[in-house]
Amino acid sequence: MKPKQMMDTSPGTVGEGLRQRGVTRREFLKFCTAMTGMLALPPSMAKVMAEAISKARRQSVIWLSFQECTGCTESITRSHSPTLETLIFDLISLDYHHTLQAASGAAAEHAREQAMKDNDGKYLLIVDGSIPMGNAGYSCIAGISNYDMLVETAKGAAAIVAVGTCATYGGIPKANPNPTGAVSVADIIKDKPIINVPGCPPIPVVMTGVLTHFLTFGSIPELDALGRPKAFYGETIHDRCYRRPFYDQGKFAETFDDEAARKGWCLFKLGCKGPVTYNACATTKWNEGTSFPIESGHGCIGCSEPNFWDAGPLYKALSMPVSATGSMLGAAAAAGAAAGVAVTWYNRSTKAQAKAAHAKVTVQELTREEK
Amino acid sequence: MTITNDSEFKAAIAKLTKAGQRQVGARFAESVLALCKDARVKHAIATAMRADITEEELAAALDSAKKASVDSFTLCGKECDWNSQAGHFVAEAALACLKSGTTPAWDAAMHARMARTSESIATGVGTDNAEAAVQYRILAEFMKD
Amino acid sequence: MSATLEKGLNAFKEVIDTPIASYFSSCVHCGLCAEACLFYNETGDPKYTPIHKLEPLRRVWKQEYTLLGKLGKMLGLSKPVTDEELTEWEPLVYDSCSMCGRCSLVCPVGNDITYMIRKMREGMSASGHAPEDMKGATKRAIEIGSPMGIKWPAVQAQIKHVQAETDIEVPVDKQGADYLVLMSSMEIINFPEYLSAISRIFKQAGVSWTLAPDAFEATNSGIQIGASDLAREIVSRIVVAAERLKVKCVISPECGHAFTAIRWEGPNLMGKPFGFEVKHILEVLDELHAAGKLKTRGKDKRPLTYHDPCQIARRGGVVEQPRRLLGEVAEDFREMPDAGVMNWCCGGGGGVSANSRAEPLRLEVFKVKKRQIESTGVHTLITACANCRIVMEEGLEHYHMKVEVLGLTELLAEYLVEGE
Amino acid sequence: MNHLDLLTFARGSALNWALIIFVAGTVLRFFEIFGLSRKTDLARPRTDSPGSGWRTMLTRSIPPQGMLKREPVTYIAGYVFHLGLFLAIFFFAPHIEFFRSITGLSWFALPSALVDASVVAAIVALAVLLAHRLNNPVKRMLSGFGDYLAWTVTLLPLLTGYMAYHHLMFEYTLMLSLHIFSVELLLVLLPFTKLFHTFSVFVSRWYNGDFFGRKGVAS
Repeated sequence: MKPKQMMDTSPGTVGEGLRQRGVTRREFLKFCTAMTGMLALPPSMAKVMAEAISKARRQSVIWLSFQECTGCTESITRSHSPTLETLIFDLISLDYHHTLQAASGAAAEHAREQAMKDNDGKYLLIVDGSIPMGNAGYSCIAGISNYDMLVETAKGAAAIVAVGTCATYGGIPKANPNPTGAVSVADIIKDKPIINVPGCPPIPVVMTGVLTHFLTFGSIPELDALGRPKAFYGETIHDRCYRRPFYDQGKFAETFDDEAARKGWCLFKLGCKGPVTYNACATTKWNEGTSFPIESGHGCIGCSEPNFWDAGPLYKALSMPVSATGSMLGAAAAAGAAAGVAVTWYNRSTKAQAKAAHAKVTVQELTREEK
Repeated sequence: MTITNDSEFKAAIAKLTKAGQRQVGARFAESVLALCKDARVKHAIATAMRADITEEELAAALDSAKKASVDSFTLCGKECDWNSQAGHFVAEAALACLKSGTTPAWDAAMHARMARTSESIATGVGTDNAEAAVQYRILAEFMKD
Repeated sequence: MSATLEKGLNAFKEVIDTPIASYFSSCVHCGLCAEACLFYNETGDPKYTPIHKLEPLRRVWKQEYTLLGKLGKMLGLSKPVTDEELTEWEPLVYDSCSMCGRCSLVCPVGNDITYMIRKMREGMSASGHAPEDMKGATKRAIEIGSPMGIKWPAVQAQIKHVQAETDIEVPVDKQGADYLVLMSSMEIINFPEYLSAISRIFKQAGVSWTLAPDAFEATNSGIQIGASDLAREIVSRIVVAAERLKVKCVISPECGHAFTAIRWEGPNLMGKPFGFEVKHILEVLDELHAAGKLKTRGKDKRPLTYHDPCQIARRGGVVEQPRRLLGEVAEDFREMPDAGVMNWCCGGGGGVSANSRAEPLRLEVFKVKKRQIESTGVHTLITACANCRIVMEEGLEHYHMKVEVLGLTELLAEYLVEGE
Repeated sequence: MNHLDLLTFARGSALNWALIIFVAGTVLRFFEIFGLSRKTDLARPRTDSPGSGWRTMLTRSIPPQGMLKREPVTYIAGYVFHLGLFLAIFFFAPHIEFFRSITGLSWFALPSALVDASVVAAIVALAVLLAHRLNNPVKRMLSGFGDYLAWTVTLLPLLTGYMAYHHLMFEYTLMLSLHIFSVELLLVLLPFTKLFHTFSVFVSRWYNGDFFGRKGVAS
C-alpha cells in the first residue's frame, strides 16, 4: 500500500494516524460499533473500543505466505466497506507481506528482520498457507524454508493469526495423499497463542474483526476446540441458513437446475455441507453482504472445516455413504452366501448324523437310564 | 303285563309319570348296585326309590350321585379298570333317574346295562343281555303295584 | 452323558427344522405368549410362559445350528443341556402345556410354539423325560391297542349293548363301506351314547359305514408323549384297516388329539398322502345336514353353550360346523367369550389329563373355563371331545358348578327324526 | 482426529464394514435358517384359505381378540416404538438419501418436525418397554443380556439422532458421527441378536400362517 509507511517500523498511535488521514471521530465510532456487533460484544463496548484503539500504538504486523494460493489476501482486500478497510490498514503497520509490499528481494527480507527486531515480543504474526514437512525445496522464500521462516518469525511474535484453511488445518495442500507433507501452523508452533481463521478463503470482515479484537483488548478472542473465534465460528451454516425452513419441510432441490432449485429450496441433497460447517457465511455474507454460496445456488463445501477436501464427495448428501456402493454390498452378500453354504453343509451333516444315530424309540426305551 | 323286548319296555316307561320313572329307574340301578362300592350311590338310589321325596332331598341325592359319577370317571389315557367302570355306570344310572331328562327310567336302564356290560368285560363272562330281562321284570312288577 | 440323554439330544437335533430356526430367531421375549396361556394366566407363575418351556430346545438349536452358537460352544461359553435340566423341564413341557395352540395364534412374530413343543417332546420322550402315566398310556396303546387298555371284546360288548338299545345293527369289517368309524377309548369306556348316536344318525341318513376290529381306537398316545416312531405304529393300524376295507373316508371321533393325529400328522408319519379322506365327525354331520340327510325335529329349550376343543377348532379348523349343527337343535345357543379359534383349553389336552401328577394344576387352571361358562349363564355345555368332556366334568364338580356336559353328536341324536 | 474426520470415518470405512457385516451376516443367517429345511406336509390341506402365510405376514400385527386389553402396555408401546422407528428410518429426508445412494430408490420425505415427534414417541415407548420388561415378571424372567443389549443398541441411534438434530450435549458434527456409529453398531449386531426378527418375523409369520391356513384357521 504505502511503501513509506511500511518501511516505518516504529509506528505512532492509531489516533494520530486517523487524524492524519482525516477520519472523524464519528466515523471511527461507527466502525467500532459495527465491530462490537460482529464480535458479539455489548454496544457499550464501542466507546471503549474506540478509546482503546485510538490510544494504541499502530500494531506491527508480519504476514507470512507459505503453500497458498493468495486467495486469502485477495479476500482481505475485498471488504465490503472500503473506507473501513483502509482504516484497518491505518490501524496497523503491515511490515511484511509478499503480495502487498513494494519492496522485493533482500530489501523485503530486511524489512521483516527489522520489524522483528524493533517490535520483539510485540508484533503480530499472520500466516496463510500450509507448511511442507517433506522436501524443504517444495516451498521456500529467499532460500529459507517455510518451516524455518515460521519458527524464526514466531519466536518474537505476541500472537499468531493463521488465516485460511491451509494455515489453520493444512488445507488443500494437505488433501490426500498430501504430497508435500503439508501441516498447519498449530502443528509446528506450540508455545504461542494462535487464532485460527479458517475458510477457503476466510470472510474478509472476519479477518479484520479478529485483528480489531486483538487491537482493542490486546488479547485473543474466545476460541473453540479448533482454535477458531467463537464469535464467527460458533454456529453452523445450516443453522443460520435462510433455506433452513425448506429443509425442515422436506423440500429439496434434486438437481441444480430443477424447479425446486429455482424456488430456492434446500441444497442438502446436492451435497451441501452446511450442517457440519461452522462459519459466518450465512450471517456476514460476502461481497458487501451481497450473498454467500448457498444464496448463489451452490451448496456449502465446508471449506472452513479441517480436511474438508477429504470429507467425502462434494456433491453427495452428508447422509450418503462416502464410498459404500451397491456392488460392495453385493460382494458382501456373496461372501455371506458362501459362508452360509458352508454352514448349511455343516448343519446338514449334523442333522444327517442325528438321523443316522436315531434308534427307533420303543415303549421300553421311554424309561430314562440312571447315571 | 309282561314285557319281552325293548320297544314294549320303552312304551311302558313312556306311560309312567315323572316320579314313577324315577322310582323304577332307581330300581334298575339298585339291581346292579352290587357292582358299586360307593355309599353315596346307594343312598341316592334309596332316596330315589321313595315316593314321598321332597324337592330338597331330590336335589341332595342328585348332587351326591353326580359327585359319585364324576369321581369314578376314567380319565383319558388312564388304564381302564372295568370293575370300577361298572361302578361308575351304576352311579350314572342313579344319576339318570334323578335327572330331569325326558326318559329318566330308560336312561337309567341303559346305564345299568352298561354296568353289567362293564362287569362282563372285566370278568370275560357274557351276562350282558340278562340285565335287560331283569329290567323287564322289574318294570312289570312296578307297574302292577 | 447317559445314553438316554444322548438319544434325547440327538432327537432335538433331528427335529429342528427351518420353521423352528426361524421361530427361535424371531422371538423378542415380549412375553405375550404367557398372556395367551391358561397355565400362566390362572397361576401367575412366569415359569409357565410358553416360550420358556422350550429353553433346552432353543439352546440346542443355538449351539448346533448357528455359527455364533457353535463358536460359543467351542469356547465353552454356553451351557450344555443336562439330564437335570430336562428333569426340571419335564413338568413344564408335559404337565403345563396342553398343546392347545393359543400362544401360537397370539405370538406377534408368528412363532408356532405348539409346533415346537410337539417337536421338543420327541427329545423329552427319547431321553426318558416323559411323565410316568403317559409312558404307561403309550405302552398300553402299543401293546394292548389302546391307551386305556381296551381290547376289541370290550367294544363288542358295547356294540351288543348299543344294538340292544337302538335295535340297529352296528356294521363291523364291512368291505367297501364309505366311512370307517373310529372311537376314542373314552367313548368306549365312558360314553356309549356316542356309538348309539352314530348308529341312529347314520341309519337315518343312509350312510354306509363300518367299524374295524383292528382299528377301532382313534387316539394316539405316541403323538401326546411325542414319540413319532410309536405314533407311526399306532396310526398305521388305521391306515392298514382303511386300505383293507377300501373306505372312502375315516371318521375321527369326538376326540381332539385323535383328529390331529390322523388328519394332520398321519400322512406325515406314514410318509405318504392318504388314499382316503379323514374327517372329524362334526364335519361329516355338517355335510349330511347340508345335504338334507340329517333331519331333526324340535329344539332343546335349555340355554346351551359350546366349548371348542382346541384340536378340533384352533388346530383343526372345525369351527363353523358345530355352530350350524347347534343352530338346528338349540333354541337358546350362547357363545362363550373367546369362543371359536381363541377359545380357552379345558386344561386337559396334550396328555395333561392322563398325567395324574398334573391334576392339581389342571383343576387350578380350570378357573378360566369356569369364568367363561359362568358368563354365559347356561347350565348345559356342549362339546365335541370326550377328553374335554371328562376334564370339564371334573372341573365343574371341583368348583361345585351345576352344569351338565354333553357331546354334540349325542345331542343331535336326541332330536333326530327317525323312521320316516 | 477432529470431528469432521470422525464423521468422514463414520461415513466411510466404518460404514462400509458395518454394512458388509450386516449384509453378509443377514445372508448367512438366512442360510442357517433355510438350510435346515423342512419336510413337505403330506396331509391334504383344507382348500378354503390359500395365501394364509402371506396374509399372516401382515395380519399378525393386529392383536388377537382380547389381547390388547390383557397386555395394553406391550401392544401400545410396541406399536408406537415400531411405527416411530419406521418413520424415522424411512421417511427422514437425509435417510432417504442414504437409501437412494445404495439402492437408487427414493420416495417422499416427511417434514422434520413430524420425524422429530415420531422419534420422541419411539424413545418414550422404548423407555416404557424397558420399565415394563423390568417390572413384568414374565418379561423379567425371559430377559437376559441379549435383551438389554438389543434395547440399548436400538435406543442409541434414536437418541443420538435426536440429540444431533437438537444440538444437545455435543456439537453437531461429533453428535452426527456418534449417531452414525450407533447405527453401525446396530447394523453389526442385528443379524446375530434377537434384532434379526426384523427379517425373520416375516418367515415365522409365513410358516405360522401357512400351518394354520392348511388347517383352515387362516388369518
